[in-house]
Amino acid sequence: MAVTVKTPTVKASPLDVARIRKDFPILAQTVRGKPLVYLDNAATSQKPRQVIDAMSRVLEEHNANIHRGVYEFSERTTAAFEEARAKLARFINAPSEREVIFVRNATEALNLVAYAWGRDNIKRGDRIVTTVLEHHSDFVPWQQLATEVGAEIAVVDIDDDGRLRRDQLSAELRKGAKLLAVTHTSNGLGTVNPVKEIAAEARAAGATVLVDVAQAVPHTPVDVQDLGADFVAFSGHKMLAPPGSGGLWGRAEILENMRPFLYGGDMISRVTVKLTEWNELPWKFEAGTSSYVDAIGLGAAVDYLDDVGVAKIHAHELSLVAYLLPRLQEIPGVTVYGPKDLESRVGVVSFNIEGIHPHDVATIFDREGVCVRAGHHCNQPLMTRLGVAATTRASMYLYNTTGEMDALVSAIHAAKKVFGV
Amino acid sequence: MAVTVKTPTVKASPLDVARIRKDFPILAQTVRGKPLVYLDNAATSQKPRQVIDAMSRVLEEHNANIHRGVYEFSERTTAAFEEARAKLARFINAPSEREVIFVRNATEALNLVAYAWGRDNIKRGDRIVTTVLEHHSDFVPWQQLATEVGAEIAVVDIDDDGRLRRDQLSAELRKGAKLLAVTHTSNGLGTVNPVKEIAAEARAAGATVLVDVAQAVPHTPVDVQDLGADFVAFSGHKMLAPPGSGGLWGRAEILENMRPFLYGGDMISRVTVKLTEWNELPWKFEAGTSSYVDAIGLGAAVDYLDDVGVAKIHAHELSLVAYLLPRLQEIPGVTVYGPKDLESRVGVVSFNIEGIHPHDVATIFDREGVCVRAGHHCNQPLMTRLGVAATTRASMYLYNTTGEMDALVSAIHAAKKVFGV
Amino acid sequence: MDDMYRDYILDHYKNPRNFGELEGATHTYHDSNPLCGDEMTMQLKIGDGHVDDVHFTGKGCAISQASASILTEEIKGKTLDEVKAIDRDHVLANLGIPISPARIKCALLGLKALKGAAWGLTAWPGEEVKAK
Amino acid sequence: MDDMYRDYILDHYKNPRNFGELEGATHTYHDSNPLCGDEMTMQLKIGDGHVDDVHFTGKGCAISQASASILTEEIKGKTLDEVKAIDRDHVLANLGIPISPARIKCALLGLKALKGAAWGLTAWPGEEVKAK
Ligand SMILES: Cc1ncc(COP(=O)(O)O)c(C=O)c1O
Ligand SMILES: Cc1ncc(COP(=O)(O)O)c(C=O)c1O
Repeated sequence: MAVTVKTPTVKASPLDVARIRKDFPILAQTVRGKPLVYLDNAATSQKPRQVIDAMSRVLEEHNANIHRGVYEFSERTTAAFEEARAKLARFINAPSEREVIFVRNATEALNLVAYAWGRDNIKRGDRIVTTVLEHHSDFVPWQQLATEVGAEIAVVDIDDDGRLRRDQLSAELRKGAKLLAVTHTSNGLGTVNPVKEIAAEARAAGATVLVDVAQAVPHTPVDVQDLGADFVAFSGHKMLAPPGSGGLWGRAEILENMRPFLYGGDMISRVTVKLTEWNELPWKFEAGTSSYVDAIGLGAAVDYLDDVGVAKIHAHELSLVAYLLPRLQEIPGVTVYGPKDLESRVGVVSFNIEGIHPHDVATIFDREGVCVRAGHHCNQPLMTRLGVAATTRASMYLYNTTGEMDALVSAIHAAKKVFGV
Repeated sequence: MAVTVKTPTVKASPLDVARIRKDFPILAQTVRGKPLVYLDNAATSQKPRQVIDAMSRVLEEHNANIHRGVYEFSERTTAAFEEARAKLARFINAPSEREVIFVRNATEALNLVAYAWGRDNIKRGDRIVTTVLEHHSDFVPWQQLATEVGAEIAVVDIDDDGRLRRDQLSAELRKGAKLLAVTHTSNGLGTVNPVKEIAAEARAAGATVLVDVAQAVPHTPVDVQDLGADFVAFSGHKMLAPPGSGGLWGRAEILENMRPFLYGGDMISRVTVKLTEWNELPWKFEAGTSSYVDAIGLGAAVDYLDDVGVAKIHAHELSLVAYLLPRLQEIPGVTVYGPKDLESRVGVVSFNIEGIHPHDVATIFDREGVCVRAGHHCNQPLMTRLGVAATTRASMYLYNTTGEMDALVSAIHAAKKVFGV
Repeated sequence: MDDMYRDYILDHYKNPRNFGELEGATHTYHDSNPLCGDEMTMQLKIGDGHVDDVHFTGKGCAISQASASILTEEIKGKTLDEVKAIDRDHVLANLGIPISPARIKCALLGLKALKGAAWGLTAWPGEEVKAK
Repeated sequence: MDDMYRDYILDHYKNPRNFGELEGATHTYHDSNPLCGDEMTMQLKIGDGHVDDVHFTGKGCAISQASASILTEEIKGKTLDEVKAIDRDHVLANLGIPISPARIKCALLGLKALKGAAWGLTAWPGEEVKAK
């Protein structure tokens, strides 16, 4: 558990955070009279003016249902919606827009794969390999599918530093696996898995590879072609876009051979009383009226992220982690979980204060204007592995500052004072 | 096919439409230099300032992920989200908020029932009764389920006036049915089915009753307890709310005994590697981060509709239909489909002009600033029944005026002139 | 009045050229646009690598019918390779009217059916969505 | 400094009253709040319709532990009917601190476990969401 970063060696952030913060109206708010210190970005991000305006603009200027209207407003809204898809495809370097499906959130994307691919491809006796780092949304669908069809599920462990046990993973893959479902970046610990290597190994072992990139796409450059996955799933609301937007990317060959998921509306090409034919990709998987305002908001968010540069955002987050970690570790009674260095991680820092329950921590933080998450982070298997019921988690994004790291540290001292620990 | 309403007997609308129109920013727009005449409300409605503002307000003032945050913003957003649910529950007179599940749209609601209730309750040889009036979203899920499990599907016909064949329906129910899936209001013809009587009959015959109220809730008062259904499904975007919002209502006893649909996030109570326990109603069916901004928009839309009064909106729409129908029927070559009187209908008028394909009609209308839908309206079995490939559909809402009906009539004359028919 | 529904478009719609069954057709392809219910069958009689004759049948909007009718006039006598080389831009230019995005599929249905016939297809292989 | 974490709350948290296994318990109920990982077991010894003794065990946040501790002090000697009649408002009032919506479940976990025990439940029947 070496601490490789000390305060003086912090690399400067490449971002002009002061300018960025002006784009986020909510950051001007106060909480109980104190400036808002928003450090719950792994739960959801805040939204820039540009995204909020893009959404209002649709509703005020050319709102109409998409794809089927033979009039100008419908055509404009359809164009904006499909343009958002194109932006998203470029953002993750998808080979084709046809492979990018709009969903409500990562959870829906993962369940879509479980229902529409899993039920036809995972059979009795098949093995699904996954990890103890998974968010419930990338674990429970597989657990339930396995139970339903009689498949087996193998859960790969982490080491004490919060890194995936590659030896265990390899052993499990060697035993044979139909599917590897693995998170790119842990929402509980901030660990970034070596997904490219893992995916190659899994595919060589004959497994289909699904990567949960919900915590990756907002914070680090993600290139699905380079990654070598078969499916990736993510949520818009964690990347400056509104809740209700998100994406599933899948290889065209696989998507084409899958049955649909939800039935009705745009996903249909022709219906007779006896038989239905499906629409082409990607619409085959988009049933009913899409959340087109949210999707257009996601397009605007991608523009914003592209402008700032995701690699720079990652460097900025690491500069905050580098600033924060040594300060946290100086405080008696504070335990930090997961990686203690800057190697392969994002701006998520999970910790506990001895003698204070995370919920009490978060309540006291709140009165200091500091918003963090306290709980199991939809990571109960991971909490069990760590031997805790819950942690307090601070998670950063492009608009956070070192001053806010100081506020977090002060809030910890405040909590310790209240509890006399 | 009696025309019971003539121009002079039009009842005055109870609405102050001029005042209402001021609330809808988009209605001030022009299309190709002409005032916007938006008559595609059955596809989606426009949104009042109050709804757009309610959405921006969340994002600018207290955005945070809901249900799990131990800080003020999360609590405020959670409260606004659950308040929207309470409003929606009151709006459809649900016995309890626990029975109201937020979904993306009616299509998702219907598929939720097909997956989570249907797969456990419809078995080989069981019968599903539905109708030729159904939207694809209330037909294809049942068709696919029936194919998957080996159940039988019976499709009840309409008479030449677009009214459901009650005799056929009774006969089908007498043969036994596990499920009746029936639309309350036809999006293709505007027919309102006598759902209360039908539901009673079906329940007496032992069927579970699902009612597609997507075209009903926005336009007529709907009381789920009075209706006597087991499930109802609807979309927010057709009732002044943003796309991405919608509702499924179901009886608590049934919902409690159902397996979940999507897995992950809020729908979970406890996860171990072996086993998962589900959250209580309604959250058991709300996986992942909800579209809480859209849902809060739906709450604001319900407030707006409540303020105006849905019964008055219905009366207003009928006044427009009463004004329009005789004028349409005076035009040589125009055929109106569905009911020609004001009895049990809403403001949907489907028609064709002899010698002009509906797509050409809609294109010419568009240049006149008149937005209508041309196509099969996701109603292909109905189109087949009517013996047409497509129709042109004008559908009205609270902000439409008799002046706009005149614009529609003028647009028809313009189209006829272009085509020389 | 009209940019789009010009006289020649309406004329092709009302009096489609080369309309009806083609006896002795060597290549036939049927396609449809379920969105608007348009149906189209293209039939070619190919001899010595040339289009000796072409007919189409179908029903649909003015745009799809006129576009198909114009296309049949153009290709008579062309070589099969020339027919295979016709692209969407050419068809749209030939139509000579502004086509909005929602109507593109109407305007191209004839071409799609023609290509299906020329390539001797029985079902359409790919899809029309442009790759990135 | 504190509205919420008053001295007596922290005292009950750090030195919970009636904490530990209750020998000879006649009624036992275990409950939990999976959201925060809180666990709570309430044990009653009922003789002649009265609470002769009560103990609780568990772990959790200051609010849930203090609330349970205060509750155990209050009910000793009460009749079973009196225990069954205690409602959430009473518990919240007794806690004497402002409880935000997110913490309500913490504050009421002890009551829930107590009611489960008093009613002789083995699993919680309904749910806490208020009907309309
Ligand atoms: C009767 C009916 N049911 C279901 C739907 C599907 O609605 P959505 O596309 O919002 O899922 C519609 C919308 O056209 C409808 O009119
Ligand atoms: C790694 C990971 N996967 C999946 C999810 C689920 O995201 P959503 O709630 O948007 O579906 C989250 C969100 O917390 C996450 O962090």
